[in-house]
Amino acid sequence: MPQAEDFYRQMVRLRAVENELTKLSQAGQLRGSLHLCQGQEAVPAGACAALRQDDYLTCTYRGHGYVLAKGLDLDLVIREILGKATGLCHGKGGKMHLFDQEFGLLGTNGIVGGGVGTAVGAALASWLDGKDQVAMTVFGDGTINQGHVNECFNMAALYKLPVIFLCENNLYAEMTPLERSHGNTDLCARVASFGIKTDKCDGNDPFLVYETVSRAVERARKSEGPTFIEALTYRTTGHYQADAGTAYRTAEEVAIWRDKSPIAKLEKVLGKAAEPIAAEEEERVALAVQSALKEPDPDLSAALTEVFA
Amino acid sequence: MPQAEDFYRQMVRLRAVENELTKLSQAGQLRGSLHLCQGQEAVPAGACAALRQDDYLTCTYRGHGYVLAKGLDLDLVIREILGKATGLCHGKGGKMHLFDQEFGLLGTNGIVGGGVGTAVGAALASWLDGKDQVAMTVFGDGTINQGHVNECFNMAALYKLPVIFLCENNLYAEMTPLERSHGNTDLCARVASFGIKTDKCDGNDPFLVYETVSRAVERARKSEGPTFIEALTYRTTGHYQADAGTAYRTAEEVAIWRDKSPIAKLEKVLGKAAEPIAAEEEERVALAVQSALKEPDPDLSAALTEVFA
Amino acid sequence: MSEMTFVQAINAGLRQELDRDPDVFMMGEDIAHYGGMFRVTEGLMETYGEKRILDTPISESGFVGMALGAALAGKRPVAEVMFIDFTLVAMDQFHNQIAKTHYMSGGRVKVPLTVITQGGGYKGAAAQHSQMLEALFLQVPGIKVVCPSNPADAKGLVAAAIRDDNPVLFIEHKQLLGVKGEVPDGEHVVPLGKANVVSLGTDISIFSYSYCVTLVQQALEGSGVSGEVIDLRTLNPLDWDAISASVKRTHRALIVHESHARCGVGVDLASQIQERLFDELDAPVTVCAAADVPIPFAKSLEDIVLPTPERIRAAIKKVVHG
Amino acid sequence: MSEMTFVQAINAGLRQELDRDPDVFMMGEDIAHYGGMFRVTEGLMETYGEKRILDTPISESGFVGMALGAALAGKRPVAEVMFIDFTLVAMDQFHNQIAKTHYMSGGRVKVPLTVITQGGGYKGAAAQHSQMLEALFLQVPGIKVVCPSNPADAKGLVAAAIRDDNPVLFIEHKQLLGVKGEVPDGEHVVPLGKANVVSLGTDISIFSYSYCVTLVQQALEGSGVSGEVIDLRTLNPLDWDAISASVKRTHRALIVHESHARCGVGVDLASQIQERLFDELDAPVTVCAAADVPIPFAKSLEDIVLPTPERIRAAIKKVVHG
Ligand SMILES: Cc1ncc(C[n+]2csc(CCOP(=O)(O)OP(=O)(O)O)c2C)c(N)n1
Ligand SMILES: Cc1ncc(C[n+]2csc(CCOP(=O)(O)OP(=O)(O)O)c2C)c(N)n1
Ligand SMILES: [Mg+2]
Ligand SMILES: [Mg+2]
Repeated sequence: MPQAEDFYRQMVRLRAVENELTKLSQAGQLRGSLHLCQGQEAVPAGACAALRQDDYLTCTYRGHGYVLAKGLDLDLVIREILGKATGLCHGKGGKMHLFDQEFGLLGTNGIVGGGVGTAVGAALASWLDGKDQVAMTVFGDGTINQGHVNECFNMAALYKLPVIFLCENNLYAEMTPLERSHGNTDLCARVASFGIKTDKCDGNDPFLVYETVSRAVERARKSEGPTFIEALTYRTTGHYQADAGTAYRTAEEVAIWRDKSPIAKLEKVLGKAAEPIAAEEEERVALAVQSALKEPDPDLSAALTEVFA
Repeated sequence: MPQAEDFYRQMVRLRAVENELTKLSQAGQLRGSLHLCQGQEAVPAGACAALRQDDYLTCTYRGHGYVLAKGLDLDLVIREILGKATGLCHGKGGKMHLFDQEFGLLGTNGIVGGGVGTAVGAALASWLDGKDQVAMTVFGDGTINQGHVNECFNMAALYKLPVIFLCENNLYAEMTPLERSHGNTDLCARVASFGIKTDKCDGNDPFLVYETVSRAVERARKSEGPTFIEALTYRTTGHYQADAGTAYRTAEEVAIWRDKSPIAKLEKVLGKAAEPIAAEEEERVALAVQSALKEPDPDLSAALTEVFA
Repeated sequence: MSEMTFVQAINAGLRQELDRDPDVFMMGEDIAHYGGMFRVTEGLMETYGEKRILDTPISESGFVGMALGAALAGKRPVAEVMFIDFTLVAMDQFHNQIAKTHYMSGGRVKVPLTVITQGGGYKGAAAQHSQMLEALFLQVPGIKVVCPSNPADAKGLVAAAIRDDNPVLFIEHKQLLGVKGEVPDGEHVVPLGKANVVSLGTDISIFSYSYCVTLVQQALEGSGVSGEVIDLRTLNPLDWDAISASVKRTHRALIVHESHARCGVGVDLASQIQERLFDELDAPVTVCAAADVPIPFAKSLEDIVLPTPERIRAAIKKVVHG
Repeated sequence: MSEMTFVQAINAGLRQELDRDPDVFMMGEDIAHYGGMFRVTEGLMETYGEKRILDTPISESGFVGMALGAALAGKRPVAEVMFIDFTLVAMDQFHNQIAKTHYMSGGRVKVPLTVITQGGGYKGAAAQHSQMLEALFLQVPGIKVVCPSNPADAKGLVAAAIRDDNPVLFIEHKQLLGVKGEVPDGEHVVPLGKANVVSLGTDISIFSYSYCVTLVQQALEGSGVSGEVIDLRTLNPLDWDAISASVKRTHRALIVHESHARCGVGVDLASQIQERLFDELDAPVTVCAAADVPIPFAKSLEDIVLPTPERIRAAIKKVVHG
């Protein structure tokens, strides 16, 4: 059972990564879109703590928090995000396409819902082989409206697969609020109808996320089938670097949620113990970024290889 | 309110069409697959009676019953099924691709769930223009597992569109029974979760189908939103001409449902009044087929035109 | 004439058609209240209301299918798919439904719908957000495909797409969105199926479209080659007359595009040109396109995979000098 | 050697691989309890159990995606998509996920999965059940594409597909399913990427694959033309060595396939041949393919749209005699 310090460390590491990447992005040193998850850090921190290294994971463009919490090497990830030859995927993937089988990471993804089938398929593999590995797939509230995901819900229920659907309900899909995209905003009800057990938790409390995911993992390991978890949370920044996040939400709403930020909350709990952890993580991340920047760009010869194994 | 005679006439016409087409198919005079709906005739007969001519309709490969009950010209339809130049679609479509805007028919379809978006879009058009036309789309129990259809459920609920989802639950998708393809076999529960009103009826009773669809039509015309209807029925023949329908179902099961056949049931109700109607329809259909066979094949010059309007 | 960006020009074209025909309406993700991820629909909801400019859930297959239904019911839908990469989740609706409906109905039914979308690389958006997939829409017949290269064409072609009684896919390029140009004020329609001769030349005909037209011009600058640059604008229908007239003038042809080479627009044109104009050719028709690999993230790699002025110049030299 | 049908040969190839490697398993609609709509998987569930031969719901996007996940988790999935027309509902999984994963991962992750499917016309199955869509899988790089033309190849290529560490799309043709031929008993593997010289000839090289190989042979019969017929077998990777060797022998080339011409395999080969072997050619490389219209239902129309021995013979004559 992880302690407050552990969750705090995960979350400040993630926050530090985002702060560094934001600086790079603003300085024009980062290619592509940067999808931040500030305010949502408790979900990856809590959820990944409930998984084993050999459990499978797929997540979204907003997936770097999970990737780090799952145990991937910080330096390899940062170098990949910077498109370096020595990055996790040799600069070919970028931050929306991180893979590391050693840690069960079967992909972050640029397509809404695109990695859900992958996770259910990994769970199928585990089920076929009678293993106790589980698969977790992470996505947002808006993703439930993508057809592929619904097909996967049904098959997970049908075969009783060891898969956990972790839905970060941050109330918005890009700039569109739940009420303007869901005929029924009760996400658990939507998914329960497939014959899937559902659960819900405060996504800004890493302990509750951890407990809820742990229950689902236990069920899955005991072949009791899939669980859908709705973790209620909020991103306090915009959808991505070019969105201030203010055009479609009131300042009050954002302020209320900023107060509920899991990092701030744990800081109160930890008191003076927090600061050295934060300082350590910030330094470590800053170092990772500085050293990554010095890494070589991929060699041109690499561009045309590795289409096929 | 249609009478027993009217429903009976629709159903024996449909049965006659299927019998004639089966003969042609066996004689090698019919191209492509022939998806029969014997045993299910009460659903098209009852449902289409609840619609106006200007209401929209999309249905499946098993759609000829709807097409006829919606009012399309028998001769044009038969000629199209035979691939004749004078057929409804000049021989280009075939029976899986029938269109007739005059009767609101926006397509039978060869893709499972493929026409559901079309119907919801027609309902959207009606909603945008403040008209009272409704759209109905017909599909089977297995189709609920197709992602596209789930996307459409949500949007119909979200915009409260005047659309009726008519699901013929005949317990099988091709040769696969419901229990082996649905994590939750309660179809109404699946769809209700989208925020759609659901209703259920004995699909072998045209009066009940008529009443149920009529209620849904009324709701839709009054802008009260979509309805999903599960009509429980059974096809007593195979999925298509090459399937005897016996490899995956017991003889007992088929026999029980044969007894529940809506045509046989109405014959009992109508007594002697039935026979002349049946004779009339059989003659009319036989005539339509005989005359259609004499129609010219499409001219070669037509093959390359009408890709674009 | 007014100077405006590519995005503003499309916005103007959309307004022109929304004003002109009450049956035109739009649907897509974040297009209404937010004004569109790339601002193409900015302000439209405020003018035309939130029914005519309709925000949708993340359900491309669903709403592209609904566009078909609305078109069959008499409307002129314009659906936006935010990235062309996302059309792949709606491919059945595009290819099995939309593309085939007019033909399958024996011409009885018209499908006046437009899908506007945005594609292309050079920005580090990586493999799932950098594609140009126009060739996928050419292999299966039934959808017109438009790829404007400048703001004026963008306005005029989007208008023509909406007025057309057929399905049209209108593809913006992410590198062009902010590019400025002179755009005609008032009603402006550029007919589909007509190529544009960007510059006359005598040494070589270079056929291109979308952002690559810009790259081709950069490649020619200072190269000493007199290149005839033809902006195809519409890929289906193709302006074969313009293509063959140019080849007959220069006797050498190069096709430049950003999408992959295999089964792409380049080989399609190259094959047609050599098959129909074999005796006119002084050199093999050549294709300069993306390498047949997914689009990599790192800049050093993306620059090797996608056409650049340097690579295009090398191809030009090869065709001209052998 | 035993005589068996194309379908039985695939079945034998599947059994060979299911026996050989416990990680091989299958999923698809009606493949297990029923034995497959076209009997390709007949009896497999009885031998291997209903987990290894798994019936799925009508959820192609879902189960093709699951095949990817299972492959990444160490299995060798073989998914069946009943008609190639239905791959369109799963296109995001094919193109954005499956095709790109190995490359995007920088080669860290392998994707050993096979999708078997069935396509083609000539049977009045109309526009949504008659397509050959192989070109759609060539435009986006990352998936190997195999189109066997006879039972022996069908067995050996399906085995090679399953053993390959990459995604492979294996396309049967509905006209070939019942065709009989001699098939090697025991282990039989035909390597991917190797074309087959069906007949040597001196007048013209004819490149084809799938059912059209049969049509090409019929077209040549009694034509008086000495045609070198090359069955490509694998469309990605292409056997360029075999192609160029043949063209260098005959100096004339025709590509025959059933899918549409635009951005198809024919123009792809034609373009590559003329670009690389321009000086070897005595005549334009020619493509004989489906007309660019949806496949019509009526026989009289389908026969005009699709290649027939007559149309192929006319194309051969044109290439040989100009
Ligand atoms: C198929 C597809 N459609 C649209 C997009 C563009 N897009 C990226 S993120 C996003 C919103 C997703 O919302 P949600 O599921 O709530 O996740 P969140 O970003 O809020 O975590 C959209 C529409 C996409 N990437 N893929
Ligand atoms: C996308 C797609 N996948 C598979 C098929 C093949 N197919 C045709 S009918 C059918 C079964 C449909 O079952 P159901 O929805 O219950 O309708 P029913 O035929 O029983 O009326 C299948 C799988 C198809 N036509 N389209
Ligand atoms: Mg969200
Ligand atoms: Mg059914």
